[in-house]
Order: sequence, then structure tokens, then C-alpha cells
Amino acid sequence: MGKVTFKKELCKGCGLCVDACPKKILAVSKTESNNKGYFIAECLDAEKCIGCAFCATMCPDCVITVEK
Amino acid sequence: MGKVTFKKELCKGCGLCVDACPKKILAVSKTESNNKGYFIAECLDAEKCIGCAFCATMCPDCVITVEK
Amino acid sequence: MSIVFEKTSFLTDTSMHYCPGCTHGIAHRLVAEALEELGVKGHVVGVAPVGCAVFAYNYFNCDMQQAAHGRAPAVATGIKLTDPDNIVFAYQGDGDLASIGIAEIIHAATRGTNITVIFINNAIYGMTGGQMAPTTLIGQKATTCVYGRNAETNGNPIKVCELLATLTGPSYIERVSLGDVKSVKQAKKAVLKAFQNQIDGKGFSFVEMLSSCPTNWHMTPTQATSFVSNEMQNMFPLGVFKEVE
Amino acid sequence: MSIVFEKTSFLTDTSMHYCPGCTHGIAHRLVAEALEELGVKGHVVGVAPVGCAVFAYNYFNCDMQQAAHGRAPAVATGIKLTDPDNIVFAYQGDGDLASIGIAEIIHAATRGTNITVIFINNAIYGMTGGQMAPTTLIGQKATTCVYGRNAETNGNPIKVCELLATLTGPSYIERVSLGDVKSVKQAKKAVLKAFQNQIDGKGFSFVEMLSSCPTNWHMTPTQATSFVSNEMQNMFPLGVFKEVE
Amino acid sequence: MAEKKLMKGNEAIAEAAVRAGCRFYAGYPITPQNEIPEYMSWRLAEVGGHFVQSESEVAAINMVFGSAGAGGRAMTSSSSPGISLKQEGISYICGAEIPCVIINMVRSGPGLGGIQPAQCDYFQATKGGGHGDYRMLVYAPSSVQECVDLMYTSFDKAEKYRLPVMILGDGMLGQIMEAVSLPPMRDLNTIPKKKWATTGEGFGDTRRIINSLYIVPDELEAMNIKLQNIYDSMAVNETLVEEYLVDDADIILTAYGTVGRIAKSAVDILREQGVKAGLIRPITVYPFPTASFQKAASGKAKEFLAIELSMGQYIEDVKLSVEGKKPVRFFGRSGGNIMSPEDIVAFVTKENK
Amino acid sequence: MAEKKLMKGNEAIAEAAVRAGCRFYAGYPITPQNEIPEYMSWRLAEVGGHFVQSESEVAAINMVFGSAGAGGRAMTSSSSPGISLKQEGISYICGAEIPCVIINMVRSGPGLGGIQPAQCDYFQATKGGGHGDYRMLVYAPSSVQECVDLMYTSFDKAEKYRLPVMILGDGMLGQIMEAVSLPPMRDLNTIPKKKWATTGEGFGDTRRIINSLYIVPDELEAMNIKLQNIYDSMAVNETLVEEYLVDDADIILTAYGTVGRIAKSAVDILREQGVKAGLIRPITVYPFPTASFQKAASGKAKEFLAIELSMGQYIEDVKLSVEGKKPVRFFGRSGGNIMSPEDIVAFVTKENK
Amino acid sequence: MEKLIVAGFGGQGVLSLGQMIAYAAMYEDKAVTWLPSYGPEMRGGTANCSVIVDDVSVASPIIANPDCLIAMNKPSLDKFVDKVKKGGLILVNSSLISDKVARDDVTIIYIDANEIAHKIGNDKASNLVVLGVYIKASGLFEKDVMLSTIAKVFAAKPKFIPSNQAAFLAGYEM
Amino acid sequence: MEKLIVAGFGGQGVLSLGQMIAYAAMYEDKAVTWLPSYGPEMRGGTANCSVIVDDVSVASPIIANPDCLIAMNKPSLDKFVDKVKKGGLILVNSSLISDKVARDDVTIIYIDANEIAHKIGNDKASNLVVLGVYIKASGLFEKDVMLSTIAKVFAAKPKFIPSNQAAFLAGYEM
Ligand SMILES: Cc1ncc(C[n+]2csc(CCOP(=O)(O)OP(=O)(O)O)c2C)c(N)n1
Ligand SMILES: Cc1ncc(C[n+]2csc(CCOP(=O)(O)OP(=O)(O)O)c2C)c(N)n1
Ligand code: SF4
Ligand code: SF4
Ligand code: SF4
Ligand code: SF4
Ligand code: SF4
Ligand code: SF4
Ligand SMILES: [Mg+2]
Ligand SMILES: [Mg+2]
Repeated sequence: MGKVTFKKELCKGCGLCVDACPKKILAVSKTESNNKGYFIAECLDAEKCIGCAFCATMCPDCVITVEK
Repeated sequence: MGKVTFKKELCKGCGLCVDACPKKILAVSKTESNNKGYFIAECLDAEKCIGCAFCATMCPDCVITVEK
Repeated sequence: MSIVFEKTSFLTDTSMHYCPGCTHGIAHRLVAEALEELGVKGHVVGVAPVGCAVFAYNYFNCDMQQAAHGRAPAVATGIKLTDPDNIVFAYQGDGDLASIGIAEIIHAATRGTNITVIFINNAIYGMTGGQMAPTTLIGQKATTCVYGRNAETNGNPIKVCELLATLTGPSYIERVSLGDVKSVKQAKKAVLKAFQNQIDGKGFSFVEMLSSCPTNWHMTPTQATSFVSNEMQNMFPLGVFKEVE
Repeated sequence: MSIVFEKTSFLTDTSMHYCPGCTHGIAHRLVAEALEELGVKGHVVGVAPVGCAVFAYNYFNCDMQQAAHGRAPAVATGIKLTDPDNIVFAYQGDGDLASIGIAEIIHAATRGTNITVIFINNAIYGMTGGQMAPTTLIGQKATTCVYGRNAETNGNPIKVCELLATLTGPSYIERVSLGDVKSVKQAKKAVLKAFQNQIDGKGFSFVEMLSSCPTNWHMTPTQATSFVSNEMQNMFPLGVFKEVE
Repeated sequence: MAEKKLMKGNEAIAEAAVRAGCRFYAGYPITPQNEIPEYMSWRLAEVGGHFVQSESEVAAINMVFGSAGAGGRAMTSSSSPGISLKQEGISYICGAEIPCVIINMVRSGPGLGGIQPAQCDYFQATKGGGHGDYRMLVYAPSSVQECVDLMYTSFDKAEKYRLPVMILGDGMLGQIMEAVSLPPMRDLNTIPKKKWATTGEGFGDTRRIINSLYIVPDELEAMNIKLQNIYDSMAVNETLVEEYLVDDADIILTAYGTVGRIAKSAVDILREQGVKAGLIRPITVYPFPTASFQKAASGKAKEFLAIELSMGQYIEDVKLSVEGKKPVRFFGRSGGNIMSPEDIVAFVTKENK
Repeated sequence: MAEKKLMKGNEAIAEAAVRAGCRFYAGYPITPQNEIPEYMSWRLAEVGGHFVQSESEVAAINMVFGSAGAGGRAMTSSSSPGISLKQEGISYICGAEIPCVIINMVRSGPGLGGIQPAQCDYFQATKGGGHGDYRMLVYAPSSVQECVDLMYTSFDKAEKYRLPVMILGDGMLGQIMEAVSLPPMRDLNTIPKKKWATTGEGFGDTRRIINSLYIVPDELEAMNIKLQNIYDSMAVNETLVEEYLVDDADIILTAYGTVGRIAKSAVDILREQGVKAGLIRPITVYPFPTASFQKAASGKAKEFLAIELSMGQYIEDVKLSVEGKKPVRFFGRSGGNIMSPEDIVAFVTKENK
Repeated sequence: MEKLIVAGFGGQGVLSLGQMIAYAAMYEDKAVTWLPSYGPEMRGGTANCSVIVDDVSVASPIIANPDCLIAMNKPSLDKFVDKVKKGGLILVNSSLISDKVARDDVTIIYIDANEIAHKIGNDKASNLVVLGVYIKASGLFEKDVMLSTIAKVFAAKPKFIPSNQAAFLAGYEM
Repeated sequence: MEKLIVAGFGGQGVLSLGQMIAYAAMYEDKAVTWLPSYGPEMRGGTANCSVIVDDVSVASPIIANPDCLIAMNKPSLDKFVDKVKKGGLILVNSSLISDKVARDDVTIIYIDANEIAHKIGNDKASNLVVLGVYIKASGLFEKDVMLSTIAKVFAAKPKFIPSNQAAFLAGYEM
């Protein structure tokens, strides 16, 4: 019921969103990086997202938009 | 039983000793002044002194020596 | 579907220079969201410190001044008294506020100047590369206490909220944490209240945020936030230290 | 007959420049007596402030340094660390310590530096002619608050002992008064303890003395001491604020 | 002309500042300028301004930074040790281009020194005692009326060039009483609005940022060059100097501030004695009235005598202006001692034998 | 000769200070000199000294005042904004005649400015940024070895004249690594005892008072004259300068510190190109090596070129020394930009066309 | 040009004596400077001020050799007595100074100022008594100018006007 | 005289690469300067250092035109490529730089440094691989000098010596 989208270029791959997600559906990619050279966060299982915005709450760089 | 002596030249006539004396035997002179121009403290009734040193305790200028 | 969370327009589009996982970014967002929610746009002046947040003027979407190291409360005082209708805030680090600037914060607080101060306590000098801060924990390593802070040689950490709470001037003092989701939500409430107080003319309000510095703590971002939630919260208890109705 | 009271040899023969009835003189004597009684002659360095006590170096019979306004605790820190066996004290006024020098006193205290600080709170800037001090009472007149101190425009008085007591570093903090005989005797005990603590290596100790300024309060000396015993003691309660065993 | 009032230099400066539109003062007590904060403490309240007795001189200068940065007319005052403490703040103010006024009623130094008049902060005021390349417009009034007149226009000048203006006096100037005519109250609406000031309305493209940080060297260098250009244009437009009997003079006495007027009396005495003396008295010590000296150096003058209440500071600017064309001699007193006109005459007469 | 070590300028200065007997350091972090406090924090503990990370630069300089006043060898270090904050303290130190060492690794200003190398604190260091008439012995090393050598003797000089010694470097000097040979550990017993220091033994006639307050003008004037005499004797005994190919030079490049070595390379290139260039590099910028300039100005040199990382500060001392005898031109960069030898060569070549 | 030094100790009103002359000069459209020697940052000690009155603007406010010295106490007399110009005037407050002035090239007037002030019932006005003597002796201003100056200066505290004018006149007519 | 600029981003070991050369120079009794360009007071960004080795003492540590450029990433190559002297040397870390250098007046060596380092089992030693290439190409020092320099520099952490020497040799013998 939730949906997260990432402003990829702002992500620094810190993983705080990953840690915060109660559904454990986020991960920092080991392969995908942005122009700044950071590996970026991504959602592995969009279906499971409940739109709680915990991820966005912890993201220091306002990367994530959450819809519900 | 007590005896107070004053280092006259140090006295500034502030009257704190006068206020502190439980026997009320001290006064700031209205006539006697020292070289600095201050009217000085004096003991009006030496007999009554009990040597409690309250006067000396309050004197900011270490004017008073107390014996007992 | 509707948007539950998106970046506040009270932050500019400029990408922030903070290290990955540095919670300065969260603190910025909370302040910006609060200002947006309170509808004070067009009446805000912020003061950036010297410290990692020195570039804060690039991020907050309002008029900004950049103050000399430690002097943000003095600068904010000048701004506020010149236009008392504006909402004025200072954003400061622990070196800035608790070391070189301790006089300025105490006197702004005791004056009760109607400003809001956001205090980022990350227990380290971030910008200059990891020297000991007044809030560095006993045992914590820094480049000027390489074997870990030792009270005997390095002195004791200062608890700023406790210190300021002894003064008559402040109307509101709270310590919050940025270590986990729940804490961040509480932090947001505190920031809102601190600004609401200013709008209501209640006088000086102060929010201390326990924050991370993964880089100089030599930790991963998640290790660092858990250090905040555990070690730091242990040393610096959360809560309201003063609230004048 | 034997001598019950005479001037201590720890004061020089120089006649003090203080105004008639100014209790700075009593404070000097208490410090000097304590140093004499503790037998530390030949191992003492004092630090004079900027304020009416700036000439303290002429009166204390020991090595003395004269510090920049507010910086006596920093100067004392340098002296103490250079020769830790010496007994080092700083003597400061309320403008010196609580206004321009608040950072230095807080950080010396939080470091727990093993020095003794004597703080003369006379609620005014004596030397410069009666401007408001951080400790000026609400309602009290000064040349920079001619209608009486008003919290709104002039800020609130600071209670220094209460402030410092929130820190971990200090070993001993007491507030005493110089307003009457009994208080002066208690003050003497506090000074003795503060120095004894230093001798015992217990760390930072601090004695605040409520003191008079007949000249700038525009009172007679006795009016002034009773203002100390009443108004000031009301605002600044006497007692021990911290004692670490 | 307005009614005359007998005022101390310090009070007159404070009143003139208020009349010029100053609505914020922050400062910390120090002799011999206490009349300024004391006056401001009640006077600003009367006109709806704000007075802050700051916790320190450091705080004071930073409060002025904030206030003036927010667009107000703000000032601070102090004396020597207090001005030293303001050096970082002054450098920031210059770097952030904030117009404000700073008053230094100089006392004798170094260190705690004494409280009597001196001119020993000349280098600090004119060359920049703080870090970095920066300058201020520095006025050196010699009378209470000049204090008032220069103070009254100083905010306009500060705002024109976006830099601090310093009024460099001394204890004598602060304490002396003279009759002055005061200018009218400035209508605050006639003060030009500052587009760059943080008045709070900024959002998005309209944001105002007051800042002195330039992390990219090219940008900071450009800023420094911009500032230098401002100083250069100030030199063209703002240099003020009093010349007195210079044209036919054999010996040019030169001094600024209160010493300037003492030297002027000396010129009169010397002339009476048949010595052709003249006077160059800079009214702005930065920008320095170099042209007056160059003209005199290329003319009839045989020598210059720099007179100052310091150990030899002002003389350097005189020498730099005279460029070795004529000898420049030195007569200074220090520590709070002041030369009388007769002392100057004696110095000139003795040396000329 | 001792074994060589590869060290940063900052570290080398810290180590040399310890070897010279420094046992007290107080300072506050600031780029680009953080290696000094960081090094001192563990190194002083090793040798039984004390390191204090002070609450501010103001506190740091006053801690040094106390420590050095008590007879120890004490130092502090900072960079531009921090040195501005120390100005009051430095003035006190001079007024109270306290020997100690102060290091300024200059960064670009004014204000918060930038953190890249600059020489924009020249006036502050050489003319006195604080209040009152005072000077310091100011060393301007150009290499890490020179840092070590000058640091090592600076305490002796400070104590000889009872004044602070400043080491004026820049970010480049602090960060550069070069091979140095370090001097031996000074035996603390060989350091002369200071009779004036507050070592605690004083009582009655033997009391020592460290003070800069002189309420009687004549006494303060006497003190200022005494200080001036010290500065004069320092000028005779302590002036240091490097002259390079000056005798037959048509154009004298002149620069101090790191810029001095850049200019030296430029001299070499110019000579290769057939331009008779020479170099005067002051090693002490106060006292200034006036004699070297006067000699050159009276000799073959046709002109001087002052090269500095500021907008025109050092050039004033050059002009004061050259006394108008020859033209003095200016080549400066600022804001953290640094000229290369080739830039200097280009400037000279272009201007000479 | 008239150059005057007034000296005494703090509390004797030497500064206000000088100021009174400065006010009169201003009201009379003369140029004037009044310069106090301010003491160290603390209480007590001596005080003096230099007053210069001129028709055109005053250049130096510093007086090396006064035309007139008003000495209210002994240390002040000792300090300045030799500086007074040949042919000048010295006013001595003989209430506090018992010595005679050992100069014969100046006019000397001894005034028992404290006693006179006491007699007219205003102990604090010894300075105005001396002012009266000075104005009479110097002829600097008309009597009426001074009376109206006193009235203007005390305009905010009108009850002080009569007694101060009386003290002035007591001196003027001595 | 040899003038070298080593550039890359923080973490690639560009500063220590330069330092290694500086150490070797010192051990060989040559004059040397190593000058980092230190970044703003915060994290990230690029890093570079200038190294000058000479027989006599080095005057200017500032390099306008290096004899050699070691470029560990693209921005660094772009920044310095045009400054290298005619006839100079450019070492390109081709693991991160896919472009070819568009100059034909210099010698260019492409090194897949990350890959080589990975192969010898020391991912962090790509800088030492490049050092090896540089020493071979420039002939600045003997191979053994560098091997012993590595040993001396890592003397406090001896377990790092073999792998770093191996990385160096991998480059040297590339
Ligand atoms: C007067 C002055 N002193 C020192 C510095 C150097 N400096 C820059 S940031 C900083 C410390 C910042 O630490 P903190 O306030 O804790 O902020 P953080 O970087 O941790 O967020 C220091 C000491 C300076 N710029 N100015
Ligand atoms: C840097 C600096 N600022 C200001 C002063 C002026 N000053 C001298 S004493 C003093 C205040 C003294 O007040 P306090 O400390 O309360 O001492 P008191 O005279 O009342 O005993 C001030 C502000 C100074 N000398 N130096
Ligand atoms: S909104 Fe909640 S569930 Fe969805 S990704 Fe974010 S944290 Fe996970
Ligand atoms: S918290 Fe933000 S910056 Fe960090 S990995 Fe997640 S999306 Fe990226
Ligand atoms: S000793 Fe006691 S009784 Fe005697 S005079 Fe003093 S206070 Fe009075
Ligand atoms: S208390 Fe001392 S100074 Fe005051 S009147 Fe008594 S003896 Fe004199
Ligand atoms: S250094 Fe620390 S505080 Fe500064 S941006 Fe990086 S993580 Fe944040
Ligand atoms: S001014 Fe006040 S504090 Fe100072 S000596 Fe006089 S009475 Fe004491
Ligand atoms: Mg921090
Ligand atoms: Mg006080």
C-alpha cells in the first residue's frame, strides 16, 4: 500500500533508511551508483511497503518520497 | 577585658566597626581625621570592651588590633 | 495514493555537503519542516555557525547570516532586536556552542532573548577533523585525546541543557536524539514547540539534538546512530529541562 | 593580655585603595588569613582580575599575576599546570567572572582544574563607575539601567554557584556573605575549605562572596552591608552548592 | 543654526548617532568611553531602538554584525583592549560587507596599560588589526563638533561603501566638553533600503545571504579585489584633511585628532616667533590624505614633523606619503602623557638650533 | 648531524618546540594548523608537560600568559581568525614582558575567508594587531628545516628580550613535508632561571608581580620607552635575511616565507633567461632587514618587486626601507591562490617589455 | 583668550565650577573647551579641569601655563602654582590651605570659601563662592550673565537656584 | 629535478603514494618537498600532492608544469593533463579512466591498477602498483631503494610490508 521513490542523485548510500525500514525491504546496492560515485539505496520488494515513511524520517538527504 | 587599638592612618571612617560592636562603644569621630582626610574610628569606653573582635572582623582595612 | 513524505520546500534544492549518514541532514530537515508547517515563510532569518553546518545558508530556504565561530547567539540577538517580528534561529555545533561560544549562549539565554537555538551535539569537532569537543564522552577517542578522553587530563563533558536550565531567562529547553525513528519524531515535536514559543513571544527556546559523526567517530552510519541511541543517550539523558508556561 | 586579632602578614603593608566600607577589603583579609593559617607561604601564586580588585597584586603577600578582564581562570590554569605544587587562586568580580569571563570560569570548573576561585559578587561594575552587572538585582539601579534593572530589557540576573554546580568538575562550591560578623566568620571557613581542598588535590573549588559597593550603590557603608544581608541574600541564597568528598 | 549645547565628546557622539538613525547599540563598559553606552541605554529606548549591554566586546561586535546585517543602523564603542577583542568580528564585518560604525576612544597601552588619552591604536585602526586584507573608513575628529558631524554622516558612508566606519578618538576627545550644534533627527524613511539585508522576506531566488566564507580561492580573490576597488574609490571620494598655513611653510607639523589641534596652536606660536610652520591634519586617517603630503613635499617645505601620542605609528604613513623627498622627524609622547603646544614649539626650536 | 625525518611543517614545529623545552601548550583547533595541537596532545604527555585544548583562542593565549609568567616555556598556535581573537592577550603579554611563542599558520581572509595559504596577516603580525605600542620578534620561515631551527631558538630569544616571538607561516608551510634534522632534547636545567617569574616563593621583598597596568602616565611612558629600546637592540642583534644574487641584480625580487622560495626559483629562471634578478628574503619580518634594502637601493638595482600573498601589506615595509630611492612594484595574489615561479617570471617579463 | 585651571579633590565641585564658566561662555557665544583630567578607574583622589575661553575657536585644549589657577586644596596648589603665567591670577581656598603663595609676580586672592559658604547656609557651595571671586577678579563675564547661567544650568532643579546664586554673589561681592 | 603531481580522490592513497617517493628521496639523501593540496574543512572531494625531488635543495614547492602526472581518476586527469611538460610522462589509472589522453607530445602509460591490485590480493594497494610503474618509467630510484623504503615506512606495521612490496613489484614489472 506504500510506495517509495528515490531521488537517486541525492543518495549517499549511507544505509540509514535500510536500518529504519520495519519491513526490511530496502538495501544499498552493491552495483548501482550515482554520478557522485555513491552506491545507492533501492527498494527490493515494493509490494511489501506499508508507506510508514520510517525510511524517509531517517534519510539525512531527503532522497525518499513516500506515497500511500 | 578587651583592648582595641587603631592604626589611625589606615582608617577610612566607614563605620562598619561601629555597627558591628555588640557593646556599642565605637564611634567615628566628628573632629579627628587622619592625613588622608578621613574622620577616624575611636573607642569611647575602653572599659566595656570584651575583646570579641567583631569590630576587627568587619573592618575592611585591617585598622584594628584586638587584645584580650 | 497521496504523498505521505516529501522534501520540504523550506530546504533549497542544493545537495548537502554532509558525509553519508551524518544526521546534520536530519536536523536540517526537521527545522525546515517546522518552519514550513508554522507558516512563517517570508519572516525568517537563520544563523549558520562555524562547524560542519557552516554552509547551512545554502540549504535553508530563508534569509541567512553566517556567524563567527561561537557567536551565532549574539548575531541572532542583533537580528531579532532589529526586527522583532521575524522568526530568528541559530543552528550550532557543540564546539561552536559549548566551547568557544558558551558565553554567548548563556547570556542570550539569561536575557531571555526571543530566539530559537538548535544545538547539534555530536560529541566531536566535525569540520576540523575530529578533535575533542566539550561534549566528547569519557573514554571516547578524538585526535586531541588519542587514548580516549580522560577526565583528569581532558576535563569533564558539559551537559548544556542542565547548565542552561539553571537560568531564569529560557522559556523552553529540551534534549532530543536523532538516533532512531522514534527519537526523530520526538525531535520534530520539540523543534515545533521551540518555534511556536518564539511566535508566541515566550522568549529563548533551545533544542539540543544528539547527532552522529560517522566520519570522525570512524564508524559506519548505522553504527554511529546506534552509538547516539545508546552511549550518548546514556550520558546525555533526553527530556524537557525547562518549560515556562 | 594576648592578641586576639591583628592584621595577617599575608597582606602587605600597602594601604588598600578601596572606597571606605567596601567589603573587598574584608574578602582580601579572609583569603590572606586562610593562606597564612594553612602554612603555604612560599608556595602561592594569586591572580588579580580587572575590576576594583585590579591592584590586588599590591596587597596579597605572595607572587601575583594580573590577568586580562575575565581571563583569571585561564591564567590560573597556566600557572597551576606549570607548577602543580603551588597553591593558585584567582580573585574575580562579577563583571569579570560572570560576564566577559563566564566561558573561562565554566571551562576551568568543568576541567576540574585544581585551583581556588574567590568570586566577589557586588551586583555592579565597581571600577568603571556603576554599570549593570550580570548579578545586578531586578529593580536595582545602575548607570546602564537608570530606571532600575528590568528583566524584559536588561535580562535576568545569573546565579553563578547554581550554574557551576551542574558541572562534574568542581569539588566544592559555596556562597557566603560579607554583610555581617556571623557571615564573615562563615565566609572564612569556606575560604579555608576551598584552599584545603586544593592542598588535598581535590580539584576546582569556588567561593562566592556577596559583597558591597557603597559608592556605586549610592549608600553609606552600613546601608550597603545591610543591603547585602537582606536584598542580596534574598536573591542569592547562601550555602554549599556542591561538595565532593 | 540649531541651538548650541555643551556636551562631552562621548555624549555628543551618542546623540549624533541617534539622530543619524542608529537604532541598535551593543557594547561593554570600559573607561574612557562609558558615557556612550550609558547615554545609549536610556536614549535608544526613547526613540524605540535597542541597547544591549553585551556580555563582552566580542559579543557586542557580533550583535552589531547581526543587526546591521539585518538592515539596521547599528554601532558599538569601546576603548583599546576592548577593540582588540573585536578584531575577529571586524574582519568578519569587512568580509561580509556590513555597514556599521565602531568607535574607539583610545587609551594608553599595551596590555591593561592606563586610561589616559593615547593614539597607540593607529596601526590597528588603519592597517587592520584583524586577519586578512581589509580596511575601514577611519575618521579622526579633533573636536566635539567634528565628532558630531562625522558621526552624523558615518552611517551614510558606511552604507555607501558597505563597510564599517571607525571613529578613532582618544580619552581626551571623549571627556572634553565643547559647545556643539546638533543636526536634526534623521527621518528613518529617507535611509535607502538595503536589498542585501536579511530582513526575513527572502525565499527561493530572493534569499539574502550574509557571509564571509569563500572556499574557492578564485572567488575569495575576486572578493578581495572588489574590496580593494572600493577602498580605492573611497580614497578618491572620502579623503578629508585640514591644511593650515601650508603653502609658505618651511616646516610642516602633522598630527591627527586632538593632537592635531594642539599642533595647530603650536603653529600659531611658531609663526609668532617667526618660524614658518604649517599643519597638515588628516581628518580621515584611512584613506590617508597622501596628496596633501606629496604636494607639500614637492613644494617649499624643508621638513615634516610627525606628532603623535604613540611611539611611532602615524609617522609611517607620513613617510610613505612623503616618499623620501623630505626628512620626516618624530615627536611622540606615550603612556597617557600629552604634549602641550609649548612642548611642540620647544621641540621644534631646540631641534632647529 | 642528527638523523633526518620526513615531517610536515606543523609536526616539525611541534617537535622542535618540545625539544626546545616547551612544556605547556594551549590552543584551539583550526585549519590549517591542527597537526600542532594534535601532536602536542600526546607528545607533551610523554615528556611530562601539559597540553590544554582550551575553550577558545582567547583562553589559550591567557593560559600561555599564566604558564610563561610562572616561568615555563609555553606556546600556542592558531590560524588567522584565531589569532585575531588573541590580540588583546598578545598586547597584555607584551605589556607584562612575558616570553612565549605564538604560531600563526595564516589562511586567507578576511572574515571566515578560506583555508588556503595566505600572507594577509602581515600587518597584524609586524605592526601589532592589538592595542598599544608593542612589537614582537616575528620569524617567517620558508622551509620545514627553517621552522625547526627558528622554533628551536625562539624560546631563548623570547626569554632574552622578554617578549613573545611569533612564527608567521601559512597553510602551505604547515602542510608541506620535507626532510629535517631535529635538534637534540634541550636539558631543562640549562635554561636560565627567571627571577621575575611567579614561581610561588615570593613573600615580602621577594614578591614577583606580573602586570601590565601603569596608572601613572610617566611610568607607562617609561615602560614604552624601555620596550622601544628592546626593539631597537633586537633590530641590531636579531635581524635575519637571505640575500640571493643581489649584488649585480637589476631587479630585486623580494618576498618572505614560502613565497620567498617561490621567488627564488623565479630568480633562477630569470637568470637563465638573461634577466639579472636577485632576491631579498627577510627571515625576520620584524625587525625588518632594512639595511639589505637600503644597500640594494643605493646600489645597482633599478627596481624592486614585492611579491606577497596579500593585497599589499609587505610592500609598505619594503617602501619604507627603500625610501623612495627606487621604484617598488607589487605582485600579489590573494584568497588562497598561490603564484608559481613561472607566474612571477611572466609578471617581470611582461612588465619589462 | 582666558586659560583657567580649577583643581581640588573630588567632591569639592571643581569640575562643575569649570563647567559653569563653560556654560556662560557658550551662552555668550564665545568658544570654550572644558577638559577634565579623569582619574584612574576608581574612587577618590584629586580632580582638575582646564577651561579655555576665546573669541574664536579654541585649538589646543591643553594648558601648559594658565592665566588663572583656582586651587581648592593644598596638593592642587602645589601641583600648579609654578605653572601660572607671570602676571596671572591665583585663587586660594584658604579654608583648606593655610600656606601663603610664595610668588610675587602674580595676583593672589585668598578666600575662606568654606566659611563663607557655611555662613550663607549652603555648605556645598564653596565652589560657587570661588566662582564669584573669580568672575569679579577676571572680569570674564558680567555678573548678570553668571546669574542667568546659574539659573539655566539648574533649570531642572529650580530650588537650588537661589542658594547657588547667593553663594556666587557672596564671592562676587567679597 | 623531478616534478610530480599525484592526483585522485580521497581514499585512493594519492597522498601516501607521493609520500613514499618523498621518503625514498630522503633515504637517498636527495632534497625533496611533498605538498598536499588540503581541501576545505570537510570530507570528500579530490586530493592531490606535488612532489619535487632534486639533488640540491628545492626552492619553490609549487609546480606549474610537472614532469610527470599520476592521475588516479577522471577529474584529476582533466585538471592536470594540459599542464604536463612537453616530453613528460602521464600515468593513467585505466581502472577508473576509460578515456585516452589526447596528447602526443608526452609518454602515456595506462595501468589497470585496481585490477592488478585485486589480483595480488590487496585491493587497497592500487597506489603502490602505480608507484611501481612510475619508478620503473622514471628511473628515479633503484627498485631496491623502493623496496627498502616500503619496509622502513611500514616498520611499525610489519605485516603490511610484503603485500605492499608485492603491489609495488607488480607495477614495476608490469
Ligand atoms: C575563531 C575560530 N576558531 C576555530 C575555528 C576552526 N573551526 C572550524 S569548525 C570548528 C569546530 C566545529 O565543531 P562543532 O561546532 O562541534 O561542529 P561540527 O563540525 O561538529 O558540526 C572549529 C574549531 C574557526 N573557524 N574560527
Ligand atoms: C577587555 C576589557 N573590557 C572592559 C574593561 C573595563 N573594565 C574594567 S573593570 C570592569 C568591570 C569590573 O566589574 P567587576 O568585575 O564586577 O569588579 P568590581 O569593580 O565590581 O569589583 C570593566 C568592564 C577592561 N579593562 N577590559
Ligand atoms: S515507507 Fe516504511 S515500509 Fe516503505 S520502504 Fe519506507 S520504511 Fe520501509
Ligand atoms: S538514508 Fe537516504 S542517503 Fe542514506 S542510503 Fe537511504 S536514501 Fe540514500
Ligand atoms: S572587640 Fe568587641 S567589644 Fe571590643 S570594640 Fe571590638 S567589637 Fe566592641
Ligand atoms: S571599620 Fe575600620 S576603616 Fe571602618 S571606621 Fe572602623 S576602623 Fe575605620
Ligand atoms: S565530519 Fe562528521 S559532523 Fe561533519 S559532515 Fe561529516 S559526519 Fe557530519
Ligand atoms: S567602587 Fe565599589 S567595589 Fe569599587 S572600591 Fe569602591 S565601593 Fe568597592
Ligand atoms: Mg560537533
Ligand atoms: Mg562587581
